[in-house]
Amino acid sequence: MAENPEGWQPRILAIICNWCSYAGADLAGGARIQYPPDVRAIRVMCTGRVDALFIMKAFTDGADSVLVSGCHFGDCHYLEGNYKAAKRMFLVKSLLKNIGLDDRRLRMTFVSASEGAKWAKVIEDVVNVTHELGPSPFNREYGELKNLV
Amino acid sequence: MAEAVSPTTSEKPKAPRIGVYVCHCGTNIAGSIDINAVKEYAKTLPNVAVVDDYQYMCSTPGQGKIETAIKEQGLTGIVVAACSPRLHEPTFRTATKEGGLNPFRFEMANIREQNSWVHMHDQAGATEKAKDAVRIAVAKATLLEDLYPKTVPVEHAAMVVGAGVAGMQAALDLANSGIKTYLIEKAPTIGGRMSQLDKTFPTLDCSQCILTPKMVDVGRSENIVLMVNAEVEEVQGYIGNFDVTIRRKATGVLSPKEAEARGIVGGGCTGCGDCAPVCPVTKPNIFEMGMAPRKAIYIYHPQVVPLLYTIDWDACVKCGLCVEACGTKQAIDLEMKDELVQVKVGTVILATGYEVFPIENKEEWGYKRYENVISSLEFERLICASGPTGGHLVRPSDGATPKRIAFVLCAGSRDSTGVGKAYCSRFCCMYSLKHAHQIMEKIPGAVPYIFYMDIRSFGKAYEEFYYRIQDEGAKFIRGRVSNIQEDPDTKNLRVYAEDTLLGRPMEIEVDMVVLAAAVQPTELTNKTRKLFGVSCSQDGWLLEAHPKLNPCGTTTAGVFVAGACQSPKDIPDSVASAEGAASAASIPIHRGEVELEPYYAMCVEDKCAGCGMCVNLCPYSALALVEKDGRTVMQVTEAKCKGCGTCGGFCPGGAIWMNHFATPQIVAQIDAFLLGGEQ
Amino acid sequence: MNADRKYAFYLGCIAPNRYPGSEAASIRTSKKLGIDLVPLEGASCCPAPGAFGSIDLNVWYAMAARNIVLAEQKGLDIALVCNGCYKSIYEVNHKLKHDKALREGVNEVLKEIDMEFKGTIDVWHLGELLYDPEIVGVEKIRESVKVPLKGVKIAVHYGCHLLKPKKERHLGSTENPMWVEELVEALGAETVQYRNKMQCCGAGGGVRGYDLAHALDITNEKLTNMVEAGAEAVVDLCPFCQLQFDRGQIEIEEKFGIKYDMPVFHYAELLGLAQGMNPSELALDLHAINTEPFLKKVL
Amino acid sequence: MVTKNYPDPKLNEKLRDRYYRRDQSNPDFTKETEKLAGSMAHMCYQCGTCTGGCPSAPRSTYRIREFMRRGVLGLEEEALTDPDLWLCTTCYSCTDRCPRDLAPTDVIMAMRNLAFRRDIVPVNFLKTVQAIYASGHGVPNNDTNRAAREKLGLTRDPPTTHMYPEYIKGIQKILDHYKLKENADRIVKEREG
Repeated sequence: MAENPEGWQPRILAIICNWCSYAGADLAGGARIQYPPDVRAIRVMCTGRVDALFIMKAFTDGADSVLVSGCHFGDCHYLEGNYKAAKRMFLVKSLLKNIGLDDRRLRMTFVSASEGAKWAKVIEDVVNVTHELGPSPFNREYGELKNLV
Repeated sequence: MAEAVSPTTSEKPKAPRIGVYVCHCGTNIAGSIDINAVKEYAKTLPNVAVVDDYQYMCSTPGQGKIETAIKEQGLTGIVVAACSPRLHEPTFRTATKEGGLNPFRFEMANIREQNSWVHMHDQAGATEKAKDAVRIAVAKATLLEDLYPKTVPVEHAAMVVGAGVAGMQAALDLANSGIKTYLIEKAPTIGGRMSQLDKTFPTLDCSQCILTPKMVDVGRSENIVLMVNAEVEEVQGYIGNFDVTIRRKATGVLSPKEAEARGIVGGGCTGCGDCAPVCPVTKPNIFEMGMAPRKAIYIYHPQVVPLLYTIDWDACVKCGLCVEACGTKQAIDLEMKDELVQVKVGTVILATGYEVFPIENKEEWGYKRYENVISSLEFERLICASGPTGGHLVRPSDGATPKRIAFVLCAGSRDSTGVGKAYCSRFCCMYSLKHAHQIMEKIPGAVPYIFYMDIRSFGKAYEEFYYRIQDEGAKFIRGRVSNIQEDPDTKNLRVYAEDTLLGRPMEIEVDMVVLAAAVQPTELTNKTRKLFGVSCSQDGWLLEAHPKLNPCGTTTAGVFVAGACQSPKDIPDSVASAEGAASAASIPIHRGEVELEPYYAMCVEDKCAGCGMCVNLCPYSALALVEKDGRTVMQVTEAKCKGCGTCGGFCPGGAIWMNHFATPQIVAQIDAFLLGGEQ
Repeated sequence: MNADRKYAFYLGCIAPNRYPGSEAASIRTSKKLGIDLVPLEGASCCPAPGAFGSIDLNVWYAMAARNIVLAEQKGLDIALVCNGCYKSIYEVNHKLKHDKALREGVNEVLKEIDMEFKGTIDVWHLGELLYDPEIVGVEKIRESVKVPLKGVKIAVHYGCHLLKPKKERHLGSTENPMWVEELVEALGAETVQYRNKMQCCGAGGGVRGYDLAHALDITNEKLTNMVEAGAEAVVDLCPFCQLQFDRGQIEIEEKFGIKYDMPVFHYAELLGLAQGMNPSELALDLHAINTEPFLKKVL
Repeated sequence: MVTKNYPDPKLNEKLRDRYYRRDQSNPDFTKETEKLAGSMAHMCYQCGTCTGGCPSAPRSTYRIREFMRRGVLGLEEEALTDPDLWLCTTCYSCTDRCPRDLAPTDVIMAMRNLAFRRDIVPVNFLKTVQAIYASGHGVPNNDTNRAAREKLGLTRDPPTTHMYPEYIKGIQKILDHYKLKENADRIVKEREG
């Protein structure tokens, strides 16, 4: 694992669905399950709302990782939003590869409203993977391409 | 990117002035976040006009701060950094509205459930995260616009799925409050599990005696449309406007009304039972847990409601003998086909109940391997006067009356091996005490051995009932049964456990073993719940909206849960939760209309290329292509759109504006987080 | 018949050094069924899980790993005939494959004898291979029988480490398995069910060495149940259980004054008899309990 | 420990203080046992299923549930000095049936490991170590068996460390790495002089 630059704190964006993953995250709070504070969450009604451009904008803004989390298949409050989102993630993952970003920086998971513990585990995994990958090339302070963006 | 303004906004937006309010929530937030640091930081954010904090923002004085600030400072948006929006968004929207500002110009920053509570030992990290959360919320609040909730009419009808004691109670309450209620039951009769019980604890009422009056009321109530042998096939729509398709399975037997509709005067099944004796095919009656026979044309038991015979098509050989026996009533139609019925209802209550866990999966107790090991529900039928043995408890192996009976509690419950169920099934302790009483009462000299870990006698008069049964002579052994061995000749059973209070292993030879098996949702529950968009908790039971604040509701507006389908419940709790669900379900109906959050999509027509990609993305078919002054553009039927945003997240031209979650608002949040707010 | 399946035959201690008949029978009967058991040079005690697991688990892992590496060096899966060895060899092989830290710890020790555990082979009990239809299967065994063992009732003793703990094994039920009964019935013999069939023989965990009377009392309970069910012989899959039942009956007579005369066979020995091997080729004379009366009934 | 030191030693023993006090509990014992056993022994809810199916319990004072209880309470002394610790035949019935998905058998094995570190071990275990150190086999070959093997057409010695003694060096290295032989010899000498 390459040594990460001093002072770098991973900046991870999570876009999570209101009915399942946001509720699961709240449950982890209620249960006081501790996990690292490196993730900032934005709430949408359904992962179907997540436009591929939101993720590309996040990465070009210097996000080190992006997590999209919604309901398990079959549980979506709007029936199919999570299926559509999952399909889009494959598209975005290939885009990331093309612009030289390790596609492990983008992750989609499925966490239900009753899976508080799983949410904490997902956050830990994402933070660990981000530490492993180090700062994103577009990271404003530490990325190699910071002057390009 | 689309302009930062929705297509319908006419006047130029005023210069943004945002009020930021940071809540201490006692020590819940202040305990691990530096409130002042967040406040000072908020003051440095663009467009922020007012920053304040308070011990409990959700309290009246807290809300008062928002109202006065809006009036005095002319604020255009409010941000409250406190708990989860799922908890107090409605509270602060009302406060915003009281202040004279449109309630949707409000955004919450979740710095409790998703911050202070989960980063208790990292104040620096938590405070940093809180600052970011406020900055993100302010960025969105700056771009929020006036929105007006859609009011939708509510159909003056309700549906209850499942007609056990909970479903029946809910349907009766709804019907008695003047609401037309469709009661859907998959079995040929209503009554569910309760009709299979002999006595009920702690009062030892006969179950059928206290249930039959309710069953008759359901049968007679004009406001209840009872459909047995029926399953939910498909569900469209949303609160107030559920279009439900019911599959009424062909039973081969016409009710008097159905016969009349076919012009058969005075015909239809009267439950006389002439058909059954002539029927040549016999099958096990699952109501009697397979311990009694019934013909291919059958009723479960004499008190069925509706009193109609049913044909088991897998068994029926279509010999027609029953048709002749039926004679002039002409109630039997062997070519009857399933029927799909369309029904429109305002709210739905799921009361799909429970079934017994397949306890043979726990091999160590030998269920289905040893003849004299039976399940608790089988015991109920054997001890029941209307049961297969007329209430005489007999050993399946030789029909003898058992004298020494072992009751194995926690059979499959409180089991985290992945084979059984991790949860406590709640009412097995109490019915095992009842079973012990019943055998001591009915069989002179009978000795019940109750193998338990804890006797959970939690309800009203439950502990006193436990006291009474112990006093009557039941033997209690504090030890979970390790395994059971059968004596091949006598078919007696040796039960091995440790009396942990005595500290000695025990081998007790008994004539019969009753397994107080765990319970689980019925087989059909998973399919039905998905049709209504209701998710289940990790233990497989239906997930309530909130275990304490909204136990009868679900996250799907207009769909409620009652009875054991939400989690194991005894009869008192099932009936109470049914009454709760019925009252909750009747509110929208009585109000006649319901407000829906105005998160619907809108088409930015001058950007729309009319490609139609979004149309088939919508699961509610709320989008359509229309001709508008020479161009094909997309059009949204607002009533159908539920605001999921799947179309908004895809439109290649950025021509779809999602109210309250518009693309500029979300991008502003992303930029606020990653670029410190500058665009 | 596909080409013979080759396995490194791990012998353990009691099979080769007390019941060589089971070793010889295993090799000869498997050959007829398309399994080629080749010697595993330099193998040692597995080491006995009860003895070594109780003293120092690290040594248990290292010693078992050493035996596994011998087979890895030959590039052959291991086949063995003893439940005790199965726990040591199969379980350590399984654990080292899935636990990186443990593997590195063991390899640290094995480096001293220039060995390294790579996790390239699998470990099988011969009974498991004989029952698996893709490898042999009950039908093929039945076809290979020349002398059906008619007219005797045999009680099957499964032993513990082959099937238990269920969480770390893959051979199905541990409460009421019937697959070894099928293997025995394929030889033409009749099997009997007896009370508490899945109980331990009493020898494991070093108890035979620590408190012989205690171990024998457990064995005695099983023998009583078997006699009550009308069994005329015991079949096992583990030479250590065999020792406990066979020599155990002599010790039970000395200590408790109860005489059984219940002959005890490893399944391989019975299979050998059924395939026509002569009793002298199975060294049945080494058995503590005379097997002659049993042989008169079946041969 | 509260000692009464009455002049009469018999009374001292008869009236010995039997309160459980925190100072008898060694939390490290609990942690170490769980680590070695690889099972969350603290999750035991004392239901007795293990003892109920234990083959040794009905014929001795050995109670696996009580050892689990001692593990949870950290009662190291009571657990490791109890001779019953060595009556478990490791048949794993308890592990198979434990509703909390624990492995009481592995907890016993872990406790035995800890006992051995304090020289508490039955002598037969040590004899096995010595036999293996010498020949690589816990049950080595003997002449009657060699003769029988020859009659069967097998080699007089099995193709194990008996026929290839050069492998015994490797075994000895492993045992010496953990000083097992050294400890075994020392304890046997102390016991049998």
